[in-house]
Amino acid sequence: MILARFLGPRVWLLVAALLAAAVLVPLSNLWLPADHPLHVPSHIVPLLGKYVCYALLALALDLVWGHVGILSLGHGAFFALGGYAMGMYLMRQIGPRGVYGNPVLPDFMVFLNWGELPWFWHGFDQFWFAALMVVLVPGLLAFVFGWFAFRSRVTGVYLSIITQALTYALLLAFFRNDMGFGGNNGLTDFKDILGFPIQAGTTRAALFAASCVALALGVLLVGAVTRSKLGSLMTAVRDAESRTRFIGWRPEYVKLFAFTVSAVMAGIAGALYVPQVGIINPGEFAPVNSIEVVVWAAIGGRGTILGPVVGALLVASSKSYFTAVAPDTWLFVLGGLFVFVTLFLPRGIIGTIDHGWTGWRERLKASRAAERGAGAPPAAPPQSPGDLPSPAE
Amino acid sequence: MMQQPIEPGPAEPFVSPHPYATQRALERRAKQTADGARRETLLYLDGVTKSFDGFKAINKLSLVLQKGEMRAIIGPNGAGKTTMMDIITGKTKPDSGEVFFRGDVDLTRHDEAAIASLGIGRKFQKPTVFESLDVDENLRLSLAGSRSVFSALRHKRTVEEAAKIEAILATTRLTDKRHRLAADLSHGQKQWLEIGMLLAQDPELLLVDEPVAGMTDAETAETARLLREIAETRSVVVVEHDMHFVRELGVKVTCLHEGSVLSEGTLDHVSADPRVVEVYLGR
Amino acid sequence: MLRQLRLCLALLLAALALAAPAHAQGPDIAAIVAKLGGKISFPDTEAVIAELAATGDPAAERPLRALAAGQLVWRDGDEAVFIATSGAEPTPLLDPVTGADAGTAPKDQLNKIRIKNSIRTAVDDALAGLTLRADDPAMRRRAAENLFAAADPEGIDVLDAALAAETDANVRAVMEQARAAAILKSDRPGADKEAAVTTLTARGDRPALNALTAFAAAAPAGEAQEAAARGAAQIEQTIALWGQAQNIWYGLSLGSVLLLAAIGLAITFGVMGVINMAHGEMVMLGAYTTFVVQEAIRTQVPWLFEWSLAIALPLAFLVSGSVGLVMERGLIRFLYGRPLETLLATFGVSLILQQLVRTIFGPTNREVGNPDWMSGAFQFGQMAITWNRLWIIVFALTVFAALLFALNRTPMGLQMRAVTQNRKMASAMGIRTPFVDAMTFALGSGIAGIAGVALSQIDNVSPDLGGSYIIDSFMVVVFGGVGNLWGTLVGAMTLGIVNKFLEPYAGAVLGKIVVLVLIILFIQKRPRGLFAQKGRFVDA
Amino acid sequence: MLSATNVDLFYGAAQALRGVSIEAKPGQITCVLGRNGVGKTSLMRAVVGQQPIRGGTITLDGQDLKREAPYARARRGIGFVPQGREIFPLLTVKENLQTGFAPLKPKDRTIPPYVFEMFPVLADMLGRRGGDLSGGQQQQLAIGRALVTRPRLLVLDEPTEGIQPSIIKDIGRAIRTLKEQAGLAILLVEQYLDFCRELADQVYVMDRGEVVHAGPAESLDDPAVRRHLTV
Amino acid sequence: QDAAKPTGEPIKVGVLHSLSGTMAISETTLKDVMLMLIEEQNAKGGLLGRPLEPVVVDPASDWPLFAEQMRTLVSSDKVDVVFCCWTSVSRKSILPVAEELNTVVFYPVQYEGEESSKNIFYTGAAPNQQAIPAVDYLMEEGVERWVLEGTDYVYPRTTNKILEAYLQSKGVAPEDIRVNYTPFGFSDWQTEVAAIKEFGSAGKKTAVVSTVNGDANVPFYKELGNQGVAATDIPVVAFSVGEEELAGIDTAPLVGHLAAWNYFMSVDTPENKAFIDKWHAFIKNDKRVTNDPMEAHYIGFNMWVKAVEKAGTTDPDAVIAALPGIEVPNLTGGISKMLPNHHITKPVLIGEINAEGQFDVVYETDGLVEGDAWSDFLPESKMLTADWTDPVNCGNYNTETKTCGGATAPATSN
Ligand SMILES: Nc1ncnc2c1ncn2[C@@H]1O[C@H](COP(=O)(O)OP(=O)(O)OP(=O)(O)O)[C@@H](O)[C@H]1O
Ligand SMILES: Nc1ncnc2c1ncn2[C@@H]1O[C@H](COP(=O)(O)OP(=O)(O)OP(=O)(O)O)[C@@H](O)[C@H]1O
Ligand SMILES: NC(N)=O
Ligand SMILES: [Mg+2]
Ligand SMILES: [Mg+2]
Repeated sequence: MILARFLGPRVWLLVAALLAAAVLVPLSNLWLPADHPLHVPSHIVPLLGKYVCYALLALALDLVWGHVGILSLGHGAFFALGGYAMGMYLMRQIGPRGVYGNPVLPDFMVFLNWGELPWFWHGFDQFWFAALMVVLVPGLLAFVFGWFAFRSRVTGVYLSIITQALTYALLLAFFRNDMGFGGNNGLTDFKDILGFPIQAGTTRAALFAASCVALALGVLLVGAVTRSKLGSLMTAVRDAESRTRFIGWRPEYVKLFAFTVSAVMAGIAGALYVPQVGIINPGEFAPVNSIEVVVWAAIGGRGTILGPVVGALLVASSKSYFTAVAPDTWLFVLGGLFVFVTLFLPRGIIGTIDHGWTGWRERLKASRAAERGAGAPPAAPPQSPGDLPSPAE
Repeated sequence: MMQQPIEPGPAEPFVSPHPYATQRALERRAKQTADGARRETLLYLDGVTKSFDGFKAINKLSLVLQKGEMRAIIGPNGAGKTTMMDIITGKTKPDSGEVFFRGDVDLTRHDEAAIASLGIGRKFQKPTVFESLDVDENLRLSLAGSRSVFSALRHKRTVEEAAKIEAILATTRLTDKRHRLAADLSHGQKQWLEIGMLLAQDPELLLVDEPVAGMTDAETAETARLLREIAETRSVVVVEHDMHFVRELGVKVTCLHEGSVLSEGTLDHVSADPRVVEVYLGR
Repeated sequence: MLRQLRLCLALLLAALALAAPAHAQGPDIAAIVAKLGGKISFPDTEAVIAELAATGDPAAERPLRALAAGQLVWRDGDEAVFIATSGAEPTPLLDPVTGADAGTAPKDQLNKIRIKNSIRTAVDDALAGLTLRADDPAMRRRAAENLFAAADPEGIDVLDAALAAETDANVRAVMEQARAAAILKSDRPGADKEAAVTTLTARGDRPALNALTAFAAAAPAGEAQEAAARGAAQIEQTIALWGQAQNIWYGLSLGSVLLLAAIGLAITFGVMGVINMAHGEMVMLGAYTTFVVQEAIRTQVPWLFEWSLAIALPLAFLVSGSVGLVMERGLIRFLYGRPLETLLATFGVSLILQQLVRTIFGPTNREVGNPDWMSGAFQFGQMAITWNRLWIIVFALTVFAALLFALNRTPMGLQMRAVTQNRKMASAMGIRTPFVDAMTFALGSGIAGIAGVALSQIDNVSPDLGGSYIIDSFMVVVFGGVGNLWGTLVGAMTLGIVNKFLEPYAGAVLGKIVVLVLIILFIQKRPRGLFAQKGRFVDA
Repeated sequence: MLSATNVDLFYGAAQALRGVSIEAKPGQITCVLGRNGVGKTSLMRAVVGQQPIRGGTITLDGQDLKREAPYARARRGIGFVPQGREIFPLLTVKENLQTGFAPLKPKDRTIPPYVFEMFPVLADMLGRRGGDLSGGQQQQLAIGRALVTRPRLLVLDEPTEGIQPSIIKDIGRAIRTLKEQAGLAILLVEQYLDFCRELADQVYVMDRGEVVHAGPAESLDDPAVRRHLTV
Repeated sequence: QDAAKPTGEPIKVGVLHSLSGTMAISETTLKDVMLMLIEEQNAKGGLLGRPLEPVVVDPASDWPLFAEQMRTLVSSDKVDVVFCCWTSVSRKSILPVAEELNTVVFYPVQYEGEESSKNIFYTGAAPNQQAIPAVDYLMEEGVERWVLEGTDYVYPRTTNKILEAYLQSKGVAPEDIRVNYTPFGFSDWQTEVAAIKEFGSAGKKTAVVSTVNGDANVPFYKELGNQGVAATDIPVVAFSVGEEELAGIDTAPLVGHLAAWNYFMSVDTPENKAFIDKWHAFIKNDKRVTNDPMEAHYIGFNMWVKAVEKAGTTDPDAVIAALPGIEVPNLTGGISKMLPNHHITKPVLIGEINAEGQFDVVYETDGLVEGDAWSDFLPESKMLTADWTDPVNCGNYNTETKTCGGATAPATSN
């Protein structure tokens, strides 16, 4: 298959693994007896689903950061917006089963005196509409934001900081109870999704499978984009944005494309995340959450497709694990991991493996060619691509 | 209401009793004559001025390039040669003055990408290439063709494309560096790669800023030959300090000084100009 | 309401007292004070206070003050009342009326006489009557202010009497104002009221405005009423004007806090290009250094407390600077040329530092005290200026100026800038780049540390201290224009002032959102910040 | 003064220098020539310490420089004018020049007047940011800056690139003066053959990372040597 | 007494409090107090003869992580009870999990009410156990003008809404009420404090009712002190400021400002003295303070112990059934009782800040006040009650329609 060669074996391996997980995990959870060694316990399924959503978010971020060099410190915002769109649907599904029994208004509106449903809540009782909004709201926000920012040639840290300002402003806005999104408490206590009880094992399994499929599609998409000529163009934009203009490209559109696609991916990740964790609240907009996403991508290896996925899975699961087994010291462990990776795996886990492999092959060739070399010099790690130009440059 | 007394303007093209009508008509006529001449040109700069924090880098510069012409630009360091190219390619907006391409395209109203798409290509004084792409990809991105994002996404490699790149690689002697990252090239090799990118872009007007800096004499001669060949079908503006090279090009020379034209003509004519000797060539 | 009644009573009695000068021996103070012994209810306590006030005897002042200060105690058994100024074991006791030494008692035999706000107020009011004749002008003035607030026509006579005896011009003025306020509420003739209106208009503050407005609204139309309305309008105008000044002041002081928080980052990030997520933790370390210094001072050399901040400053610089130095040598230096990786690494460091501090000092707030010169406020026109804010502004500007000088006027500063612009070339010029790098980062961190000393005066000292400033700091540096110290200054002040002008209209939450949106929009207009680095090299 | 023997230099796996040996003596101009990409710049980087070498030795006054950082070499008297100018873009012209004070004793911290004599434009533009200068002006600044450090060995990598003819002549004269009056050792990479022939006492021609010819300036007219310089 | 050493399979107690992030400042203490109580219980012979084993995790002030760890604690660690949370959002986050997995949860912090879950036992104050009595007290003291100052989230919003309705029902004019919200972690209080001063200068006695949360309080009080807002002029009564928060401030300028709680460290009872001594011994620092949520956990833990003993098992259904009606002594000299609505009875105390950073109690309700899940001052909830005992067995029973509202209908176990 041409496509197979085009995308490279690793992408296909990853996609295959994800699809296998999408099938095997639910099967094992639902069919294998609880004491079977391969049984995946019920409480693990949504946990895995959450990591997969995080991985999709990291992949989305990496599309803009790793490939186009836009360090977005506000990707959590798109994730959260997708999540809220889904959350609003789930809230509307509660219907008259809320504590006040109001058939239309969610509980928090009832007890904060909202007379009627605000206009922006209309339509969310329909799944198709909510699904559309999951894509549209983050996508549109990214498009509009990007349209202005990229055309104004806001780049580098300036762009990073305004993306941070964006998510921070949304954080504050969603905190406000007057906004009509449940304030700090957010949306929670969901009952069912598409008519299926949200707490049922089968629903969970299905959501997990859906997350895996979404991630697989995301991987395919990013793989296809980056392997195309657009991929080279993205790299060119990342390296020397202004130079691309002089050969006729419009880097702002390249960025806008990547940014919007990435925001949509993040929104979908958020939408799948919410029913699995059972709550969406403004905390998801917190700037530090977005920074964590950057950290996942960096840990795994920027611009490697596999890297962000691995990074998100690794860091998120370590966080789950260490906050439970080492509640007093897990920050040391996680902080130490970040420091360790930067120092010893300068390209992230996957990036270092990749580089180590090609580097090793080249060194092998070279050492055969030249027998004279004595004592390897401490080769300074070459400037990695996509770095922000330090302000002094 | 009338604010100023009517000036007894030139009576002849009296258009209407309105005080400004005549003035306007005159202006329009003057413009038309200028436009008429302009329309024949490929590149037309008139009265261009650009200052940075009060320093006039370009000062009422006027320069005309005919279609199919190659022009060499010389001039002291800081004369404004690179700034002039910045203005033509849209990198810098002039404070005042006209910059027209193909007669009626006002370049000051277009941005860099639009200008490049119009068919103006540029090689920078300091070689700038896409460092984390390999040589091949650098050229491929520069190849003429659609510049839309979606066409780039759908783009498929073709045989013609490959052939073209092959030819450029041969011309620039980078064939064996084809899959090297551009970052790993030496200074001179980057110069060549940039020339290659310019060839790939295949523009109507080439602006080349110091193409032979850092090249050996033999390479210099080779570059001159290449440019002459290009100039058969394209227009070229070359900036160089290497007089041997300029001589080999054998074209009209313009010498800039302090942002305006100091002298223009054949190389012999220009280099005989005492002012050029004074500020540029030295004794 | 209650208070008004109580004050009336006190005044009435005080008037009597004033009329009948000191030699008239009233009821026995000591006997009244003794009634406070034993478990008594709050209303009973208030009755005792009223009784004390009614004596008009200045000797009542001591027990009243002690009561309000919570120093009055009674002893188990005989229920005798004393003043206990310390909680030592055994506790030394003083006679509540004479202040004479009254021996000691074991701590657990003493019971504090319970008080609450209304008791304090009652004491204040009682003292107001008593202290109109106090020796201390400040006290008389406070008493007069109290009467001004009460604005009770019954008090006019008292004030007249007091005015007759008053020599201090300032106190006189306040007494006259109090009298004027009272007159407006009385049924005195119109001329008196006009004069009162003039006096109050001259006072020109909000209480005066309230008095005038109330009068203008209630009084029948007439000269005085019109004058009051005019006076009120005039005061309102001045107050509005001062309100703007006050807003600017708040803005500057918020700006100076932002400046302090950001200025270290202006070096590590702005100059060096390190995305230093641990910057906030450097600030936090500075604040904790202040805490440790104050603890040491409290336990070892309490008289040095007023100097605690001065001592903490260099130490905070050293502590944060050294941590910065270690960070640079151990981590950052491997990352030059890879600025984005510094985000990852410093984020890790910030987590570690936070948890370290949490482990060492506990997760809760630690108390950092304000020295006296950092406490309280003074009045400047109609503006209240708090000392701590004033000092923080002065301090922030001083730090800024020093840094500006260091960077732009010293050889080391030149080397720092050269190294961060082109490390390789700087080395080739003979600049010891590792040393300069380390020093630059340590300087930025050290400055963050001394910012922590200042911030400890107005904010929580907790492990999260840094986290709450990091976003604002980046915002300020970027808004001002990376790499430009002036940008950081102007950026911080602009954001501070804009914020403070928005806050009264939009509220704090919406105000902040609006500021963020404005930043986003502003960056569209100026993609490289307020003080953009211009020039051809920028995107060449 | 400077001598490099059998220097090997690698970029990752790619070898850029193979057993290169050269020597630069005080009061002499040593010129290195060669086509694009043969390793001239790499050799200069090795000399000033910007690129570690894997084999061979580089000594200054007989002392091995292997463990010396670039700044230490600068303090020993190596002045460097790199290819590509490497101006500090945000520093003013004056500040760019002052960066050369680093290795000097406080009392020596002045800009030698001949810098401005040679490059009058620098005197006119002292307050302008280095990054704003034109290419040729930057090149002049780079040379001036290296001279501020009062080097004993001046390493120049294509110093005439982008400079107008009259100033190239000035630079030639200045280099000669420096060599003759101050007794500097000058190591010069140059593509501009005439310039080289006019100035050089000793020339090295490189090809593919190796020195293929060493000899006096006149030997450049030898067709066998010329062969290495043609395409 | 010398109890038998507990043996057998340990009973696991989940302790779900943030030990890092913004809430660590408050919640870490609660974790410690739980460890102390468990240790003490084990010394007393454990529970049902079995040892208690704490399972501590750190949800890191990350709300979804609360839900995740709740699930892990129950499903994987098999804990029998969870002592959890501080903020309302964290409680909301774990609530569906607790109901799904049928876990017994104790929540120790004052909150906004309007909730009752079969699985959650609210040992902190409902609004009627804190806010209303505090306002009553101030009205007694002659306050006529009110500033309701809060952090912008659900607890202050709801509390203020209840208070507004309540004040207006008491004849306070709307223009005498000023409501203002600030963001979490707000630190620049200059404008706000000045506005309060101005609002208070209108000639009527003014008070501030503060529902300002956690971190924002220290700068708030520092600014109050510096701008010279004295308690005798404009008293501030806070619902979220306890001894722990005051530990970070020099309280000298704040003497007389108030707080309303159900417990103060300064309360002079033998139980409290014993508790404080144990706490100091356990934490090895006799400067550490105690506070209201700690007492709530103390009560909650003892209630749970009693209920398990009564039920003879840790089975959730049995324990949930056993809890209502359980009475245990609180630390202020009374006996608190678990009510059928899963709230408890508590005394309401009002204290004034003193110079030592403690509170002097100036008012105390006559008896204990019953926690009311559904406020009587909100139109949409005044007809709702919660009663988890038969025959009602419903968290939001509508007394008008005599039906049990939607969500919290008796869980059908699956
Ligand atoms: N952004 C700027 N700010 C200040 N001065 C500038 C700026 N850009 C250019 N200049 C000045 O304008 C003049 C013209 O520069 P330009 O680069 O066009 O010269 P040039 O003719 O290309 O010189 P060279 O032959 O050295 O390349 C120079 O003196 C330069 O210092
Ligand atoms: N940073 C680098 N990484 C990898 N390879 C490099 C690097 N710099 C140079 N090279 C390679 O090393 C070889 C020698 O380069 P060098 O820059 O020394 O050549 P040069 O003789 O100075 O050429 P020029 O005349 O073009 O400046 C070239 O083939 C180049 O591709
Ligand atoms: N429940 C609270 N105080 O958040
Ligand atoms: Mg130029
Ligand atoms: Mg070179």
